[in-house]
Amino acid sequence: MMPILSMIVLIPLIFAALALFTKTKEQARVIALAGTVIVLLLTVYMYFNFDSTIADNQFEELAQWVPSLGITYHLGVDGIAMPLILLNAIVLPFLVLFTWNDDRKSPNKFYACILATEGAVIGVFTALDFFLFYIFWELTLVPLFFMVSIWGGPNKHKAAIKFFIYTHVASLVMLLGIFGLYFAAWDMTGTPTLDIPTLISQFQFIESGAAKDMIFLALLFGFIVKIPSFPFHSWQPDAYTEAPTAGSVLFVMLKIGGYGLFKVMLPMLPFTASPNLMITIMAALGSVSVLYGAFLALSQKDLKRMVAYSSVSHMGYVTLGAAGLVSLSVSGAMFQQFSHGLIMSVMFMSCGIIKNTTGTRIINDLGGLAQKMPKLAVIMVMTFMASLGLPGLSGFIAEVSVLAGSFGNLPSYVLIAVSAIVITAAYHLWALQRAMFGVYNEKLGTVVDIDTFQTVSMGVIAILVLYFGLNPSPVLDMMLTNSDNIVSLMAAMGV
Amino acid sequence: MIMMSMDIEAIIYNPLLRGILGLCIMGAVFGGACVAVWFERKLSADVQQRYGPMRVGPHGLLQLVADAIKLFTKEDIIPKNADKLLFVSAPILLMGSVFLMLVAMPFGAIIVDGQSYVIAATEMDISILYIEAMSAISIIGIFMVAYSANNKFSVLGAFRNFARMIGYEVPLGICIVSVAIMAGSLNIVEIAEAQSPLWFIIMQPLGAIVFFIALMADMGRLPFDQNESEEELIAGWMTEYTSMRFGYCFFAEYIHLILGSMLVVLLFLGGWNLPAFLTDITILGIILPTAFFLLKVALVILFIIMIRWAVPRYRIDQVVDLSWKKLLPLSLLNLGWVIGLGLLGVY
Amino acid sequence: MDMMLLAPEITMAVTGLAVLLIGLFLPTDSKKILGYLASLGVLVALGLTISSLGTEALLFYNTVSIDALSQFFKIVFLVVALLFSIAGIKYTEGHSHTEEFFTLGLFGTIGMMFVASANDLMVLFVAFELASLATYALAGFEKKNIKSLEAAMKYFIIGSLSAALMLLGISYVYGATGTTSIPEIAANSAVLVSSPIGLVSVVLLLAGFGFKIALVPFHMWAPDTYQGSPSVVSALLAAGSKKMGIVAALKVFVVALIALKADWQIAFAILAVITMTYGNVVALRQTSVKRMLAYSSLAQAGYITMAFVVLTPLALGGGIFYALSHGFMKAGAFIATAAVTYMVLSENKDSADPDHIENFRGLGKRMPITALCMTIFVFALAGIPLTAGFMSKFVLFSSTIEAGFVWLAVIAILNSAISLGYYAKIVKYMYFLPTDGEKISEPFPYTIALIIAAIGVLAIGFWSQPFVHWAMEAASVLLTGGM
Amino acid sequence: MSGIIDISNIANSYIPVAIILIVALVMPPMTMLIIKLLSPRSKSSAKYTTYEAGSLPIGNARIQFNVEYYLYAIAFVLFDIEVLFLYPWTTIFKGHDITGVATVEMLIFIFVVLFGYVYLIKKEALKWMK
Amino acid sequence: MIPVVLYLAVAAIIFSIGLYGLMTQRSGIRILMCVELMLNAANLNLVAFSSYHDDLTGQVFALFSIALAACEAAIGFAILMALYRMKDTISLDNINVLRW
Repeated sequence: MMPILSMIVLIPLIFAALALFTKTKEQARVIALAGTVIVLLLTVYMYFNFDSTIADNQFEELAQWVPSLGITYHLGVDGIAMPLILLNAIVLPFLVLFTWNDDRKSPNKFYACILATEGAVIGVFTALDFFLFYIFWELTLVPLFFMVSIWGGPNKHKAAIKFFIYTHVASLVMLLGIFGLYFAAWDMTGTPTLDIPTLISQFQFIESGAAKDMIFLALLFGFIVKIPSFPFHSWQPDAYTEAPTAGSVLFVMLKIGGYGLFKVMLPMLPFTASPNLMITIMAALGSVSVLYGAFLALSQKDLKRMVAYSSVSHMGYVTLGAAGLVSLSVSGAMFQQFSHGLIMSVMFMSCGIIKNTTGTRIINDLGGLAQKMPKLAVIMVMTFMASLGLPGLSGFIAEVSVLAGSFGNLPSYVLIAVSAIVITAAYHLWALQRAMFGVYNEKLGTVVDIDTFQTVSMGVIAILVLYFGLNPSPVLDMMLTNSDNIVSLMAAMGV
Repeated sequence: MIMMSMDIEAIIYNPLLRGILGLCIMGAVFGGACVAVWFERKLSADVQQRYGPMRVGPHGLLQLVADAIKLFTKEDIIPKNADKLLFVSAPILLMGSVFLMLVAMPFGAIIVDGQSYVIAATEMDISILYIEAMSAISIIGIFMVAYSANNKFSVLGAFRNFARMIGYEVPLGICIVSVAIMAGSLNIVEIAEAQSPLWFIIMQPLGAIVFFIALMADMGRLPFDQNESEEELIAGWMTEYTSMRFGYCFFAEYIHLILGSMLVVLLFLGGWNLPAFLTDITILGIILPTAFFLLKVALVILFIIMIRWAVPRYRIDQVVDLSWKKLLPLSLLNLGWVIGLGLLGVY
Repeated sequence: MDMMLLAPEITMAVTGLAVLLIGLFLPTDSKKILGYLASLGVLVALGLTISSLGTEALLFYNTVSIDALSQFFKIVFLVVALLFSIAGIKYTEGHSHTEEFFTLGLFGTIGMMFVASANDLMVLFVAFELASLATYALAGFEKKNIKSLEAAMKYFIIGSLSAALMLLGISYVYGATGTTSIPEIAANSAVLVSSPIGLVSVVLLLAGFGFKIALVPFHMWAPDTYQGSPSVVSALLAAGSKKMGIVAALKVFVVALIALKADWQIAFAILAVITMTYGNVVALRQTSVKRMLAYSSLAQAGYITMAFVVLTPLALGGGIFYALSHGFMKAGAFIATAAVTYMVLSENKDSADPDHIENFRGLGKRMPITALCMTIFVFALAGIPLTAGFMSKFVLFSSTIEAGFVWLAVIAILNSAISLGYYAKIVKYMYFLPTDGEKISEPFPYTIALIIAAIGVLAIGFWSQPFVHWAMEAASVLLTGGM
Repeated sequence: MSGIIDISNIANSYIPVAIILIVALVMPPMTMLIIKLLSPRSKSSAKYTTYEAGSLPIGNARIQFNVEYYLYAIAFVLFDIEVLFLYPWTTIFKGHDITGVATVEMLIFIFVVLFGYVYLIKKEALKWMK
Repeated sequence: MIPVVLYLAVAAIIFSIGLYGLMTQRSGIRILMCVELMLNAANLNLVAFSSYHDDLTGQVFALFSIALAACEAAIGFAILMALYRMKDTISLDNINVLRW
């Protein structure tokens, strides 16, 4: 059997190295497209061979690496990781297509960054060894940092540094948590191991309750900053806004925080000394993020910044859903990640196009773009609707499952989140109305509609938003399997 | 018989008595230095076909007394630019250096019943090292003299002294090492006694020559007296000294000469060793070794004085060249020769 | 006594003397061969050391011990010496004192190697001084460059002070225990514990080794010396000489004076924290790359010092392993600055600050291989995964947590986060800032040295199992009290 | 042998040294005191100036001399120290159980020092005027 | 027999003098001398302990450290000479191209 997981991790990295050595834009983009398409094909193959009825890790690969420290090369995917890999694999070829005709400095590095990010992110999703997990986790930082600091907007350096320090500190704290877990387990069993499933299963045997809580909180902090959730979100609007369009899309693909929440945190949650406190923390952070992000989005003048804050708001549902601890809410939260990835990538692409054609992203300076750019307008309206949760589009399913599922356990927090729905609808519609409709602002000069490459790439993703809104089961099934598994574990522990 | 040797040992090993013996030796050496001065003047005169000192006493023998009186009654002048403390203490250091050398130096031996008792203030296991070390102190004394006087001639002389010293010290040390290897000891008495069948000058002639030349430089004898070459530097490092202060510097040089000659005798010329049949007779055993030893020392001194008039003075750079480029390799060669002989089992 | 076990040292000595002698009879323009000869000698010595791995022996009346620890560090030193001599080929090009450069480097390495295998304080001290003396002279190798001379002078003064302090400390240890043999001191250390002389000697030895390792507050010389010395020499100093201080301190404190643990453990903890924090914070605002690397070297020494605090097998192994990786990373980084200096000086002979960070502008375009290797080194120093730096930090920091010194680990981890600030600055200058400089051909020996170091950094980072295992074995030698 | 201090004891063998040292230290100052009493005294400023062959002294003699032989000085220190290592070895050259090893080691040592000597010669460090 | 404490006291005093000189003197030569003083104080300690323990190790150690001190002085002096040729001074106050 071929090592398919290693391939989907390594192929983007190898193609990234290849892209670095190209001289022209043409060569670089062909390599990038080839790399992403190969990954997409492999992922699709993997998807069809994936058994969505079991919650176990599949396609496992295991090799010893540093036995004296218990480090292994262990890869595998389960129902939590599979949709996210699929998301990445689908979006990235279209992202390359989207940037097909752009002119920018050093395109070889640009495409190398895209490919490296893809490899690193998929690496995080497939790693079943904490060492490997951490390496890929850190590796995602590097290309994104370059993405912002080379091709970013006017405040790129500040944004890049802010992003780097925030997330790096968070990942170091996470590393502390990993160490704690690692040595606690080493002390108990006498053999070192960094294997994620093994360590998670040994977490419950740690005797000291305080140690358990410390480990849990350290890991939680690392993931929460990455999601990002209030109050650690402040790197995110800057980085999203300053990054180039492709960079923003890559940030949206960076679902590793939420993934960690489901993969690592939830199985450990029932064994902490005070699970209820942890749930409360997560729920509070999630619901406040939803509301707070929505309010801030409402007050933004910059279209891209508004989208960035809306992302904070939407990712709040992930944290909240994870805290809901019902199969419905957990799987809803997982689905929210998936759907959010699709929706947001199109939204950021739209922002990028508007900026490129009109030269501004300030909402008040725009107006009536729909007349000049009808194709863009159609796609934009559709994704904005998906984002605000219109039934029939993928965002609706995710948010409804989260809210409905969590209500039983966390009614007050859900009420906070629900109150945000109105605001969400308000800023989406208001922005759409001011930017796209109404009288055309003549100061913008002549604008042309999106070209074929952009239409195809944005259109396909938008259609996927619609498809998964109508028929979520291709991914929701495997999510449900896993969330059932998690929740049954909770139930067994009486949480 | 046992009682007697016990008594002798009791006397010999009493440190206080030894100290007194040392003081006697000190006096004797002082006297010897005086004689050496007179000797040198007369001999130099002979070489140059003059009479030398003749007026005071028979053949000028009392000239020494006259000189001593003169030194004692001259005014003691300390130049106003001088560093007074150093100026005053430098002669003390010089005298200290030669006297401390003298402490460990054997002045012969008394042989009773085949048992030899060395005439020396003290005996040490490492006396040769000690003597060399004490001898080196005098360099500092000389520099103190020159530096404190604040006179350009003095300082120049002292610097030349340094330059010379750093040349000859190394070959000198290597020659001593060669001798010590052959004797298997660093005790000068044992080294002297190890030469009882064969003098080391026969075993290592090269070493003896190198040692002798280096020693000449050590003592500042012509042709190596660049530090006080009268023609250019007045009196060299001693220029500003008067009265008995000058006398001490002067005496230090002559005592150094005597002690150096003794070293030559002890290390290479067989010391006080005599054939056993001579020393078996008690009275001869008491007198002969010491007498024989002192005679050899006198001959060496004579030889050194004669050289003075046979060889012109080297320039300072020539001295340095000589010691680094000729004496040092030769001394190493000698060391190799000694090691080779030892490995072949010759001694 | 099997002299074959000393074959690496003998090879080094013979090579050193041969280089010196041959160099004397060669005209200046054909002295290039000396560098190749020296590199060959080091390579042979390295091969001999690797081939003798796993043997254990006591030589010279138990004063020299060959064991896992000594062989580990010998290989560290030989690797650094190899990089030094390869890079030196280019550095000494056209220099009339080529033979001194290599001979001093080789002799310094012999000193370091004997420190690694010392089983007696006498051998340790003599070898320590041999290495120090050679490096004093190397630091002042550019006799016409006031910076180099100043570096040498400062290094010399502080180095001699440290030697004096160390010797006094050793004399007290000897006085109390009546022996200078390291295992015997450990056996007799009850005397030291019960008398104030133990504390005095710990303080003196701590200061003595602290100067060499450049722990704050004994670090004053390090930035100046690393900045002023020729970069290739800085590589030897930071990567070799500093490790020598560490292995000496390991032998003296962890083996000989383990009974006084209570006295020095907390001191090391404080020194480690101050050193890493000071080094990283001050490095942030440096404009000279060499000085920045010097401060980063302080910080790294601070990390390694944590091993003395934790004292578990894992931590000591981590510290030793860190020493290996740091050898590759720091030597590589300094050689990269040497290449940049060469570039700057070949364009403008009178450049006052060839190591200024402005000269790194656009290095990615001007010297792509150098820039790439430098990137690998600084990322490794910062602890980016898959490099030697990450792996060693991983082992060391994790062992710190394991032993319960969570506060120490947290400080260290925060520090390594800070350090990213200045490492990233170098990368930024190399790749993201525009330059009008031309692409130049990269000097071959520097490139070879850089590539070797980079491969080392990546290999240790990726294929760490044998190295970690080996470092653990070396650490176990320490904990069983030598032989 | 009660009451007798054994001079073969290291510490006691230095007692005569101490006695002579005291005498050597005391003698010159004492004689200088005597001379103070005996010798004439006449004050004149010219007498206390430094002697420079009759002319007025120029400047200070304690200036920094341009020493040509500082290289010799360094070489001397090192070679002299080398001899220092030969001394202890002399006593074990014959009839000691480590003679063989010691001789080989010392020959290596001398050989290495010879290297230094060749180096000095070749570098023209032993040339007075360059 | 002179008690070993006296030797230690003398050594400590000499060492302190050397240390003090090293801190306060600015002339390169004097600093060299102070370093020698400190090393020799340590040697004195070693020899005193050697005699106290009736063990030769200390003396041998002192021998080695004397040799090393000589080498150190040689190198220090060489560096100082080179500095003197560049700057015409041996005062270390004037050597401040590299900032502390």
